[in-house]
Amino acid sequence: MRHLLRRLGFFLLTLWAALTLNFLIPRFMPGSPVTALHDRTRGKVSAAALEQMLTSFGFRPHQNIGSQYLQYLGNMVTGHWGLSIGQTLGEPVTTLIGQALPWTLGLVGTATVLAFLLGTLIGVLAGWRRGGRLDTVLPPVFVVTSALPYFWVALLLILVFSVWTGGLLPSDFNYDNTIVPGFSPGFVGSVLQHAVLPGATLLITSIGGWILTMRNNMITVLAEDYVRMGRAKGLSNRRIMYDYAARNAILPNLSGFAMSLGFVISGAILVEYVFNYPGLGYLLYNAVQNVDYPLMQALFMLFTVAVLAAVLVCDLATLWLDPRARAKG
Amino acid sequence: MTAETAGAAGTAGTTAATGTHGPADTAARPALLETVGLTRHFRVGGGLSRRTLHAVDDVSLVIHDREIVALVGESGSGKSTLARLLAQVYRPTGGEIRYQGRSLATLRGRRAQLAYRSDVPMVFQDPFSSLNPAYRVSHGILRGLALHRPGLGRAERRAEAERVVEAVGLAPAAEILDRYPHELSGGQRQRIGFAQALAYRPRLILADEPVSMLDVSIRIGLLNVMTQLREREGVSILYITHDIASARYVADRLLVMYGGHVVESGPTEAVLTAPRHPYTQLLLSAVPDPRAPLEVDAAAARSDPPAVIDPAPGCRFRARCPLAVDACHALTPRLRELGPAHAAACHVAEADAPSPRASAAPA
Amino acid sequence: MRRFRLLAAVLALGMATAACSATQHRTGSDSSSGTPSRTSGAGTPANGPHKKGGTVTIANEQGQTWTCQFNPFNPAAYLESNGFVYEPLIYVDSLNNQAETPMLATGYRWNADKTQIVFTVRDGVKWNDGQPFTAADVAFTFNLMKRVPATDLYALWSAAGLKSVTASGNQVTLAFKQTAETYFYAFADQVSIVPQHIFGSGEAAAHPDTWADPHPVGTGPFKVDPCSPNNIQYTANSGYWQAGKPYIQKVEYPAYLDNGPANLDLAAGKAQWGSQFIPGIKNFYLDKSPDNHTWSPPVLNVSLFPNLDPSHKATSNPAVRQAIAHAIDRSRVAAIGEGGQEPPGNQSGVVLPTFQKYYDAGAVSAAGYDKPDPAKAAQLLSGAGYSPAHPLKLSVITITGYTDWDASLAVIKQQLKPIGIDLTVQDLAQQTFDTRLYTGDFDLAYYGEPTGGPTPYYELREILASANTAPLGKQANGNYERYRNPAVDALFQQYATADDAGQVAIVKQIEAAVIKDVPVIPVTESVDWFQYNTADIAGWPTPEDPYAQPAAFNFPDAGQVLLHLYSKAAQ
Amino acid sequence: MAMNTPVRRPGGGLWRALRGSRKATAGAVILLLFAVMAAFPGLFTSVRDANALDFAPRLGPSTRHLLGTTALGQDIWSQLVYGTRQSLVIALVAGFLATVLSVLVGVSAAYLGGLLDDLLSMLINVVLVIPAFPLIIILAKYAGRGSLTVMLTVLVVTGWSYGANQMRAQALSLRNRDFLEAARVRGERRSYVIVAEVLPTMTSLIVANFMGAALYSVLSAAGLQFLGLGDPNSASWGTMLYWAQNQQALQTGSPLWSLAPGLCVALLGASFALINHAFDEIGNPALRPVRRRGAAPAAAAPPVDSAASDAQSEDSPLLRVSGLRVAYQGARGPVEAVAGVDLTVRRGQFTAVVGESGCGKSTLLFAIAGLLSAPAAVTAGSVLFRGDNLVTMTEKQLNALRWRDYSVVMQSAMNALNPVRTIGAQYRDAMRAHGTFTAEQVRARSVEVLELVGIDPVHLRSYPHQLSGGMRQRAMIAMALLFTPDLVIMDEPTSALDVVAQRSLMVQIKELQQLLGFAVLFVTHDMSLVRHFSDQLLVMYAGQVVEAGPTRTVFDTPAHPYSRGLLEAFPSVRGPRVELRGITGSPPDLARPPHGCRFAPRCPVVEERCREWEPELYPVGEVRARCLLQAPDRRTRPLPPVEATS
Repeated sequence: MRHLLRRLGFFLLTLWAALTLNFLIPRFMPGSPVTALHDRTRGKVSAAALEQMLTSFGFRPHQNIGSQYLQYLGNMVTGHWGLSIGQTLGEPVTTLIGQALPWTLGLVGTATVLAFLLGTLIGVLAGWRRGGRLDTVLPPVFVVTSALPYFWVALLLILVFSVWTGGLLPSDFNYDNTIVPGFSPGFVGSVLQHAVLPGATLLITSIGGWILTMRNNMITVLAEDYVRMGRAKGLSNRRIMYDYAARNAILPNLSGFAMSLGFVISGAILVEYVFNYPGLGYLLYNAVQNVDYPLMQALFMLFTVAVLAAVLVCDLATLWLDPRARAKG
Repeated sequence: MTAETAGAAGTAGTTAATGTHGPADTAARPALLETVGLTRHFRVGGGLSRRTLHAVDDVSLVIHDREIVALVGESGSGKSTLARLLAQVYRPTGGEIRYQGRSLATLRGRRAQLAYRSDVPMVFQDPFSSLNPAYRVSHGILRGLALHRPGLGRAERRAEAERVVEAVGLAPAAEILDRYPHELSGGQRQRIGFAQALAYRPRLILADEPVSMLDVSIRIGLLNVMTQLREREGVSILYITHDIASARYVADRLLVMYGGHVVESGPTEAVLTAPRHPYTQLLLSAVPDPRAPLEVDAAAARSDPPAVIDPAPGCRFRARCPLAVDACHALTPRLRELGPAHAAACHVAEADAPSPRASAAPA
Repeated sequence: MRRFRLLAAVLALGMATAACSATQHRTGSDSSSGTPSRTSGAGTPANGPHKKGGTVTIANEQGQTWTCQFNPFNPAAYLESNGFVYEPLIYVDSLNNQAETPMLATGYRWNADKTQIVFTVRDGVKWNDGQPFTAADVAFTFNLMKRVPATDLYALWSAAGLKSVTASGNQVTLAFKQTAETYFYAFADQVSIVPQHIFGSGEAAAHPDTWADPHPVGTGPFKVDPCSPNNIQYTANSGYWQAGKPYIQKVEYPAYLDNGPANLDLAAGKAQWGSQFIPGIKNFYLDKSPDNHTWSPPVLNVSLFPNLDPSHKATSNPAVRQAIAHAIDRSRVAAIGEGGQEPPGNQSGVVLPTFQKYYDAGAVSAAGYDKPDPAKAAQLLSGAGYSPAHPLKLSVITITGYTDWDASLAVIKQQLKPIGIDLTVQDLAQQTFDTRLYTGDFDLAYYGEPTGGPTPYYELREILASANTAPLGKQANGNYERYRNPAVDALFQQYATADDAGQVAIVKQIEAAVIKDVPVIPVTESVDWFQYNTADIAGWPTPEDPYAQPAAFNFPDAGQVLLHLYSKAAQ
Repeated sequence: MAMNTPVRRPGGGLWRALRGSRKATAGAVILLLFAVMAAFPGLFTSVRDANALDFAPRLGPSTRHLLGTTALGQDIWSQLVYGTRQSLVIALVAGFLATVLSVLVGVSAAYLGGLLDDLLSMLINVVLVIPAFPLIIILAKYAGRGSLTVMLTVLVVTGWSYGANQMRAQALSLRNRDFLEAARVRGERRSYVIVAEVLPTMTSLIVANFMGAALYSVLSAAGLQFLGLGDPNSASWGTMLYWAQNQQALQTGSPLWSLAPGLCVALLGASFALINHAFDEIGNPALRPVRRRGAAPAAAAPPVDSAASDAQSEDSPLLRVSGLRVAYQGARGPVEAVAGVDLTVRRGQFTAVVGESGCGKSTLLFAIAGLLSAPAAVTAGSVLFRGDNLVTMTEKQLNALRWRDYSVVMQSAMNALNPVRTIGAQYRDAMRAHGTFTAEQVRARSVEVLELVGIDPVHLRSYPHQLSGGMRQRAMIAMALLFTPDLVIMDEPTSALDVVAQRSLMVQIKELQQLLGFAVLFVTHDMSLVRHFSDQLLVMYAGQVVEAGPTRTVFDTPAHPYSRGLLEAFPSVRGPRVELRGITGSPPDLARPPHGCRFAPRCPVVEERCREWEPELYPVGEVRARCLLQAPDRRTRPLPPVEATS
């Protein structure tokens, strides 16, 4: 219980730190949304009108910074994330995020979970068959793939599977614009088709880490007495591999999985950027480019909360899987 | 290096309940180091926990010049904590340590600290982790010399290092000094541990289970090194061990610890031939002595020694004690002198001879 | 921003910001009600009316998905509604001597001192929800801007001096505090008329500036049906007031996050109307099909702005500026920096060929600016005490993300080096750049005005009039180089009252000052990006028939283009 | 058995290990190449200013332009060459600074402890959790782009926390290492302990961390520049990518413009990753690739002894091991840990195998139980269990026998019990592996065996960590008795316990054995422990049995100098205090066993021929001893007395 409280305290503190950082960064940097918007309207609209407009869209730069901060914290917590004041002026931030979230969740979420599951499985097998073909070939290969830049893999895939094949696989956007969204086979097919290359990019760059760490954990665990004990008991290989070795080997990876979500988000920004995939990463990129404070802040908070939530879930998973952790809790 | 001058600063006529009894001729010698009511508690659990582990509780002991005192007990009895208190790794929660009559609490300044540390070095249990793997074997010895004998030049330090390495029975010294720890066997490393301590020209070496992780064939060699150090270098040794047989082999006096308390103390032979405390008796019966008969009280042996957390008054051994009486549950027994320089903390134990001083301890 | 500099290079031949009080000259300005002096007619007269049918797909990268907001008062959303759904009173063609096309007003009449204008509102126009359009809607629109200043994007009630707007019958009267002819373009062309029955009640009335307006009700040729983040589909307004129009029945406006895919769609003919930069356009687009065409008319200068303040010793020295102007090979900058897709500028400051009749070729060549002259540049510079051995160190600020400017500056840097100028390029974030440009914190700035006008006068005035400058540290408004020349200021004053020929003469006099003083160094000209495909769609604006600004992001011009387009297949 | 020494010595050993690693070599070669390129770009291209627009735009690859030219007319190859410097500088400087910060924060937190540790580790965790890349983008965007300093700062500020966490963990594990305590007891200052004692032992982690931070910096910086958040006029790979992307290099037929700098980033990243990985493997040798020589151990069919044929006779022993040899495939050739062992265990017999660490006793035991795993394998000999040769059996055949017919009790129950399963579940696993039992049957039997060893059956639902050491050990013994096997193999089951608990457990084992009648094969390093319990004693030295016989006889009249030495190494609590000698020297390195008698170098009664002749096991009355002094021709001569002192 105390352990859980401690964790909760940590989450709140981290969240607060992230939120504060988030509040301070744009405010202490040069430039203002007014000039950004001025450029966007090609100078047609007067600066005064723009400032007035931004005010009606909830932008109050002249307010006391302290009260801005308090109000900001309150708004963040209560879900009043405001209206976009960037390129998408006036659109509620929640709507923008709502539009982008499913795509990121679908693409990045699936790719991440798939990479974790697949990577863990391959890692388990590689570690189990120590010295086997899998074990000798995989590590160096995946050491290299896990160091590849996301965007470069993306570019390579685009070149090979899209440019050279004359557009066999789409390299842009989330689905074909000519299709009206709905649960039609054409639409679903198009969505899947558009997800192939970005998904593959994420998978290629992130799976290596899981394979390597899982293999290493397996090797460490396999040297443990209880695995030998499992053999001595005459348990089937499958049972030893999963219930005795993998079950223990996966424990250290859980927190890594949570942390890696942060990296996945980063990767997602680049991947979404390259593939023009209208997800959260792209949204953040745009928000940053357009000095869209409310959007930027909401997204940044969301990312932090996502990582924290993942950490929490992994904490719980660890509690569930590891009785020793339970004892500490 | 020799201990002729030991008596100079000693406090004659100590009133410690644990009498002194050297190997024959040391009856009234002054204490080199003594503790009075030494206590160390640890907070356990998380930040808000108020639970306290009583690792060392109210321990008073005396070590004389050129004396080997063995501190015997099971794991968790507090013997290692006691060693670390004496080595000034931990600060005591209560009580005091007097070295040559002077309380350590009054040591001020780095110089005085260093002086004590050079007089009372420590040898650690695990030979595999007590040498820094990043350095050659000579590192610790030379550092110690530089710290504690600043007068020595570079070459003199090296020569002295070779001397102490030879003194613990390692040869060729020059070559050994240039090796890395992983190139030495466990026994060799442990000898290096003693050599390090010896380099300071110590008065008292705190040896914390120095042989327990060594193979049987090598142990005796180390024990012999300890006795030789006493003979040739004139140092005292506090030998901490769970192995009563080895304690008997080297020690002049024996202290038995249980649950943070010293439960029995006295000259080694006296304690072993007539153990007063039931715990000492249990311990003795469990010793895997190839020549000893097989007998053990399975019931007492089966339960484990307790972690002494927030103890209530009463004898800490009572749960395992075959002789426990009502008083054991209410009153914490204190050390009573039950024979010449032989004391035990037990309500049931009886003296082998009436002693006028025995009444000093509450029954 | 990986987009090729688009946003600032956009043609916007409208009225300048509110602070600008230039008068707008327009032939036939005193025409009587109902009879506009010059109309381009509906469509190309030669072609006559066409049958309905066909779809046009626009490829214009926005860098975002659609928000499906169509509020004409929201600058982030109005490109997608103005012209398509909402219409102005009078359309003014900036590319064709300000030719006027009556839209919701059939005509107008100024009073003598031009402080009051009366519009005659067109009869028989219906909002696309079936409600009739009336003069009251017009008056409501203007009065809304008074009530909610955030909707008064052109500062009509504040800067232009609008006093009152009243409707009576089919007449709407706008009364001003002072002469308001220069604002005609703003209130007649740029302001879209909104329906009172929508904007007069509920959320729209409470927050007309921020209301999303997801289903815009306008008088225009198209309705939004439907809109998704990925695509806006416009369908023809069957009840449109111009009988038989629009010919095109459907417009697809997909969201593109990047030039690349939009360009791919254009090259493949999947999209017919492009409005963005295509790198290597010849190979990538024009050569792909004989039906692919491009016409990107230049309208504004991209210039080096030297800091003329005496505190900047080098750049305030005319010899240094002249040396730079002589040293730069503008054709090469245009060819490499802009990939040959923007024409080179010239030292006169007149954009060619758009404003050819104002250009004083003789003066330019007499001063030796007709071709690069590094020798003369080196000589001028050594006169000022600099040489390749003792180079003048200058920095130039530019906006990061505008890679064409970066490339142009790379060329310029290379060209200045041999004459003894060591140029450092500083890429700044847009906002940082703006601040430093406005307050004069730079040696040199590479920049193009975002707005100009239908004659060179507007841009020159913006850049050169001392009214538009400010001391260092204060925000200047167009005259960022801090040029002060009373003679030139006087010329700007005279322009408003001069006749056509006189105006040409005045512009040429200003040119002379620019050539002599070199307050700015025009390098290239920015253009209105436009690509079009004629496989099925015809009726596009062309150099021969520039009936509207051709890029899809111009309003209300986009509406004009859509009214001209037709499908060949449907005929 | 072997002591864990996770802390590695840096210096020569590290260097050697690195050179031996193919990954490290590959990484270092790439890195070196880039370093040369960064230092001397002129060696690789004749173009002086790579950003100069000197050539025709968009040329294809040719001998003049290896990779063609950009849309602006720059030579791509030259840009690549000149871009190396910035990427490398970013990687090295940011990597270095981040590592310094990691070490500073991580080690201070761990070593100084207390409130400072709480605060610092909180800081580490907060920074760790905040998504770095979005933060970098925001920071880079607003902190003024283009500046290398800003980029470096941003990378360092976001890049240190991961390393700091690792440093802290490592330093925490070091914190209570004896050599640090030794330094403190020596009187060293804290700063000295941290700098001179802690840091050197963390060298490989620090270097690995640097590589990781450098990798992170390279990738992040390239990503930022690719997004246009760098200086577009700088010469760097990321900037090239940015330009290429802007000019749609992929789509407009100059993919090399985009792919080549990306490949360089990938290569540089890979070089750091490879070296990092190599350091991982050095820190944890188990992770290194193993090469399987020949077939798997189970499949290898060593020559079956002729002894196997007479196995089926009526009073055949329960277990008969003949000529068993086990070798470990080491880096420098095989090491024979068991060098030809014969032993026989009869039904119900208690056989003890004693020897010092490294004598091969545990290996022997695992070889008998069929539990060897790579790199150890049986190379010769047979293990006949009730007449069947375990050595040649497949895993499947073995599984049929395991636990039902013979079970194993290991040294430390803490390690041998699966920490994430309850005791009951582990019992169930064992039972269900050998038949179908109902939940009730499983439970009933589990309760039965637990009660047998005197543990409350409620503990079936306990996890191993919830039991005390003695209870765990008993629970494991109980598990070994689930099927009442014929043979229980015990590997030092009491050595982790205190003397008192040790003694009582021995008593209990003996009681159970007498009650249930199973045979015990008991391995221990503590000879004195088995004195009263075992029927038969085998003394092992350097992979061989040096003496074997009835326990009592061996104790009373040891026939081998080593056995005698061992016995004399135990001081007694009774009888006169005599000075003991022990055995001098240390056991031989099994990779290079001594010529002749393996005990000769330590033997107090060694003779010249002992160094030439390898002794066999010679019968000496009831016992057999591997000593030339006991060879038949010397039988008449008694073992010379060891010089006794005082």
